[in-house]
Amino acid sequence: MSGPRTEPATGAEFSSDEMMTVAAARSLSDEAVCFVGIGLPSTAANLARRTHAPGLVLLYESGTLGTRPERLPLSIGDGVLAETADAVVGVPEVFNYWLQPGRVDVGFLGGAQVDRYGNINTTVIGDDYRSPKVRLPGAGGAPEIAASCKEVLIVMRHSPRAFVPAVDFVTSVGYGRDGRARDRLGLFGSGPVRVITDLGVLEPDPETRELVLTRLAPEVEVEQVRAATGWPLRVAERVEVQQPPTENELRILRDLKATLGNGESS
Amino acid sequence: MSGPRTEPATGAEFSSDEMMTVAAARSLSDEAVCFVGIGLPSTAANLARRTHAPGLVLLYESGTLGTRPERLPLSIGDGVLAETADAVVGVPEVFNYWLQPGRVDVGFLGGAQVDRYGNINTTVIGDDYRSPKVRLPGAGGAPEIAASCKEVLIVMRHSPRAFVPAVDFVTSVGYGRDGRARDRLGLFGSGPVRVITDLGVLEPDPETRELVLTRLAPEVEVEQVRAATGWPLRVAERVEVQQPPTENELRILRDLKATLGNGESS
Amino acid sequence: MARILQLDTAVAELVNDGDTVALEGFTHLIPVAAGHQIIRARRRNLTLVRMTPDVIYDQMIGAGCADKLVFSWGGNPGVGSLHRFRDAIQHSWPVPLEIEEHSHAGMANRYVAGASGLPFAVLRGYAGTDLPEHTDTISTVRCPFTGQELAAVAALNPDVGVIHAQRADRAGNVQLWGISGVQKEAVLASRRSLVTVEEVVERLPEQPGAAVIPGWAVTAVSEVPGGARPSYAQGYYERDNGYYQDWDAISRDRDRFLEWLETEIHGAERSPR
Amino acid sequence: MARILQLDTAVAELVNDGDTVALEGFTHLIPVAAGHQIIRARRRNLTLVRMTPDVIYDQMIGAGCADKLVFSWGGNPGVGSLHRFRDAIQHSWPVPLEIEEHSHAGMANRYVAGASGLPFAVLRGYAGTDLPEHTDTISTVRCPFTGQELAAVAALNPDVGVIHAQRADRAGNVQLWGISGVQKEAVLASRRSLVTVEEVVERLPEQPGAAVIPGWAVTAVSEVPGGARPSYAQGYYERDNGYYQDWDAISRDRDRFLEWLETEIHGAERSPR
Repeated sequence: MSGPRTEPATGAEFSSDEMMTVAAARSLSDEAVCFVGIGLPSTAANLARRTHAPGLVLLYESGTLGTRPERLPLSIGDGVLAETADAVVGVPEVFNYWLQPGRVDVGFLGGAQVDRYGNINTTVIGDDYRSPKVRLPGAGGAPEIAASCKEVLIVMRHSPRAFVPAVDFVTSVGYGRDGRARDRLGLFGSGPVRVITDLGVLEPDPETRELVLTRLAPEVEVEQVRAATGWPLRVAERVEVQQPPTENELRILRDLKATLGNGESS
Repeated sequence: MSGPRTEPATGAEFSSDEMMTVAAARSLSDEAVCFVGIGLPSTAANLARRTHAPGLVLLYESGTLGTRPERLPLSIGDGVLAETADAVVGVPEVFNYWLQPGRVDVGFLGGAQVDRYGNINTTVIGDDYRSPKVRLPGAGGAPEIAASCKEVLIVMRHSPRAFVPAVDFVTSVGYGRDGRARDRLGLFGSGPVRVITDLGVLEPDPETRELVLTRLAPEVEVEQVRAATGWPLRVAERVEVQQPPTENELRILRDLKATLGNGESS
Repeated sequence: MARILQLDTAVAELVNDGDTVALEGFTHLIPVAAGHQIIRARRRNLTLVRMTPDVIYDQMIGAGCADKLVFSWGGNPGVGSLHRFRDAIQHSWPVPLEIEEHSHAGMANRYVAGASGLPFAVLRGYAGTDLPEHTDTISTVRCPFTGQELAAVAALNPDVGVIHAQRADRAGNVQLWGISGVQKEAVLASRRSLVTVEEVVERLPEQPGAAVIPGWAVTAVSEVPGGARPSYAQGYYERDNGYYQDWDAISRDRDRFLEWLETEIHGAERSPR
Repeated sequence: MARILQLDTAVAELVNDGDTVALEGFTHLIPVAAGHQIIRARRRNLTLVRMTPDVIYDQMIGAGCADKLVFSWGGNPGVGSLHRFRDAIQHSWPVPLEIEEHSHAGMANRYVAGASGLPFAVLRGYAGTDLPEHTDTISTVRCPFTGQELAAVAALNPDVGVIHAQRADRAGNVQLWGISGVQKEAVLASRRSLVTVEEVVERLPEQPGAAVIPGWAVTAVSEVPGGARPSYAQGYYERDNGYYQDWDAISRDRDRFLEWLETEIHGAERSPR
C-alpha cells in the first residue's frame, strides 16, 4: 500500500508507510528494552537503533536477546538474529524469564483489528470462533507481550476494517471491552500508550481509555482519519502534525528495506 | 573405618568398606541411568562403570549428565564432572527435566539414619527440629531422588545409631512411617529395593516393607548384624553370602580411591 | 541409547494413525523431511501439535493427515496466510480440522510441564483475552501463598516428538545450536522421539552455543542431510525464502496443491527440496 | 547496562543491613570475595539464601552477619560438617539463627519462580517427608485438569543476588560456563544483582557451553580475579581442597575462628585466599 505523497521541508518524497515507520521508530527511547514482532515493528525498531537509539535492546520471541541484525530479519527466527545476539535462549526462557516478570520496557505489536480500547485481534474475523469468516494466524507471543511489557506500542495501517468499535476476538488485551477491565487483571504492564498508523497517532484518553486522535501525518486531514476509523473518533484538543522523515531517516529506512530482498511479512 | 578382614579365594585382603562398595557397584546394571550422590554412591557407580557396566549413565545433581570422570569427584560440583559430561545443564533443569519425570532408573543414597521402612534422615538428630541434638547438612537432592527414581539403593555403614527403629526426621521417604504411606503418595519411583552395608544387604519384605537381612558379607555372622541394627532384625529364609571382591574389582577400586588424594566425603 | 534408523523405517515404527505428533522447530531447524515422510506413509487422524505451524503443517493438513491441530500461531512466516490450514478450518477440506489454540507462552509452558512430568504449568497469561473461553486446556490456579489467581495450562505429552538438529554421534547424542525454540522440551515431553540430523559423526565437536540432548533420552536418530529445507540449519545452509513465497501460489488452489502432493511427495522417494 | 564498580563500593551500595541476600554458586564459582567483603563491611541481620551454604556462609554466620538462613544443604563438601552453622543453630552463637529449610529441587524451583515473576512454583517434591511441617514456604496446589495434588513452593526474590562468573564485557554482559547451578536464576530473581568476574574484557569470546546474562539485567559487575577462591573457576584455577580441610579445624573452635576473622578478614584489604 502506498499513501499520500508530499514534499516536506527536507525536499524528499516519502510514503505514508514510511512516515508511519519513522514515527514508530521515534517512539523508542535509547537504552529501552524492546520486545519486537516481525514486520512493521521490527523495521521500526531497527531504524531506531540506527538513528537516535543506538543503545536500544531488541528481544525477539525466538529467544534472541540483545540482537543487532545487520539486515532486516525476514522472520522471527531468522538466522541473522541468532548470529548477532548477546544471548540465544530457548523459547520457554524468553517468555518466562525475560518477558513475564515485567523486565521489558516496550512491546511492539501489530494486528488485523484494533478497537477503541486498544484491544487487538489476530485470531478470527467473524463472530463464530468455530466457523470464522476469515481464520487469521492466531496469538503467537502477543497476549503476554500486551500483558507484561511496561508499555505497548501498536503499529497498524488505518482502515475501517482494521479500526473497529469492538474486535471480533480479543487476542491481546488493551484496556478491555469496556476500557476498565484491564485494571482488574493485575498485569505488570500498563497497556497500549500509542497507536501509530499511516494517517497519524491515536492515544488513550487518560480517563476513559478510548483511543483519541492526537497527531496527524503531514498533509492528512482529520476527516480522512475519521473516515478510516470504524467508530466515531474523538480528536484531542491540540492535534500536532508529525515532523516529516528527515533525509537521514529516509535513507536509512530505505537501505534497511532493501536488505529484505523479498518483501516484508504481512 | 576398617571392618573385618579376610582371605578370600582370590587371595586378596579387603576391608568391609571395600566389600560394601563392590556390592553396591554390582547392584548397578549396564546402561542403567543412575542419579549419584557424592561419597560411597559415587565411588560405587564409578567402579561399576569400570567393571561390568561400561554403559552406565551417571547424573550428578550439579547438572552434569552422562559424565565419565577419569578420577573420583571430590564433590558434587567437581570440575572433572563438567569436563567429561555429555551435557552440562542448570540445576533447575536437572531436577525438573531429568529427575522429576521418572526418567532415572536408579537413585543412589546414603544418610545418617535409616529406619526399618527405609526412610532416611539427613536433617537432625533428636526429636526437637528447632533445637536439635545434632544438626546435619539437610536434604539436598535426596527427597526427590527417593521419590522419582524408578528404584533406590541405599549405602550406609551398619551401626545401631544409624539403623534405627524410626528416624528422628523423614528427609527422604522410603515406605513411610508405617511401611504403607508411600503407596498413597502417587510417586513415580517404587522406593528402596536394597540397603547395602559393610555387614551385608537388607531388602524390604514384599508384604510389610520392613527391611530384612538377605545377604551377609563374607565372614560376618547374623548376630553381628542384629547387634548393629536398632530394631529386632528379621532374617530372610535363605541368606546368601556375598562373593568377595575379585582381584580386578579391588585393584580398580583402590586405584579409584587413590585419585581422591584427600579422602572421601563424609 | 537411541537407535540410528533410516527415515522411512523410523516413521513407520514410531508414528501410528491417530497419534498425537509434535514436529517442532522455530523457523530454524524445521523437520520438513520427516513431515513429508509422514505424508508419504499416508498417516491419518493425527493430532498435530506445534507452536508455529507453517508450510510443512499446511502440507500435512492439506494431505489429510490430521484431524486436530494444537497451536499458537499458524502462518507462512514472511509471506502471509496458510491456505490449506484456512481451507480446512473454513471449509473442512479435505477433512474437518478441530483446533486447540493457545499463545506461545502457553504452548511453551505446556511443553515444559510435559518435559517435567507435571500435569500442568502456571503462567501469567491469557488475562483479558477470549482464548480461555474456547480452549479447555486453559484454566486458572490460585497461589497458596498470596491468594493470587494465575493461568494454568495442561501439560503436553505427545506420543511422538520429531525435531531436526545439526549433528548426532553414533550413540544418538544430539547436538543443536542457533535458535532452538522448544525442541528439547518437545523431545523430553514425548513418549517416543525422532531426531533427524544433518550428519551422524563419530564424536560431537565442541560448539559455542550448542545444546546436547543425551542419546538415552531419544528413541531414534535418522541422518537426513538437508532435512530441514526449505527452512535452514545454522552452519549448514540458508533458508530458501523463494520456496515459502512459491508455496503461497501452490497452496491457494486445491488442484495445484493436489498436483504438488502427487509429484513432489508421493511420486518422489524424497521431496527434491 | 550494568555499572562496573570496585567490589567495596558495590557491596556498600547494594547490600544493606536486614537485606535478603543470595550468594549462589554450586561448588564451582562461589562468590567468596564478595562474601568476605560483606563480612568486612559488618553487615548485620541479613537473611542469607543459598542452596548449598558451605564455607563462605559458615564464615558469614560465624561473623554474625545473618539472623536467618534459607537453604537446602549445609555442609563442607568433601570434608564434613559446618561448625559455625551448627554452633549457631545448636547454641545461638554468636547470634540465634532462624532457618527455613527446603530440598534442592524446592530451592531451584523457588528461584525459577522468582526469576519468572510468579509467586510460586509447582513440583513433585517433599512427598512423605517431614519438611513441609516445619517450613511455611512449602504448601500444596491442586491441578485444575487432573485433580492431582502437587507441592507448591513460594518464589524467592532476594533483595540482592551475588554470583561469580568468568568474564564480563564493558557493558556488563556476563559470560559463565561449566557447572552453572542456579546462578542465572538468582540474578534474575533478585531486585539488585552483583556479579564478580575473573576479568572484564573488551569483547566476550565465543566459548562452548557458555551462558550469557545480558548487562541490562545486572546491576553491577566487579572485576575480582580469584574471587571464587578457594572454590574454582573453570578455565582459570582449580579448587583449593586444602582450604576446605583446614577450615574444619579453624571452625571447630570459636577462638580460632575469631582469630581467623580478625587476621584474614578485618585485618586484610582482601582475604589472601
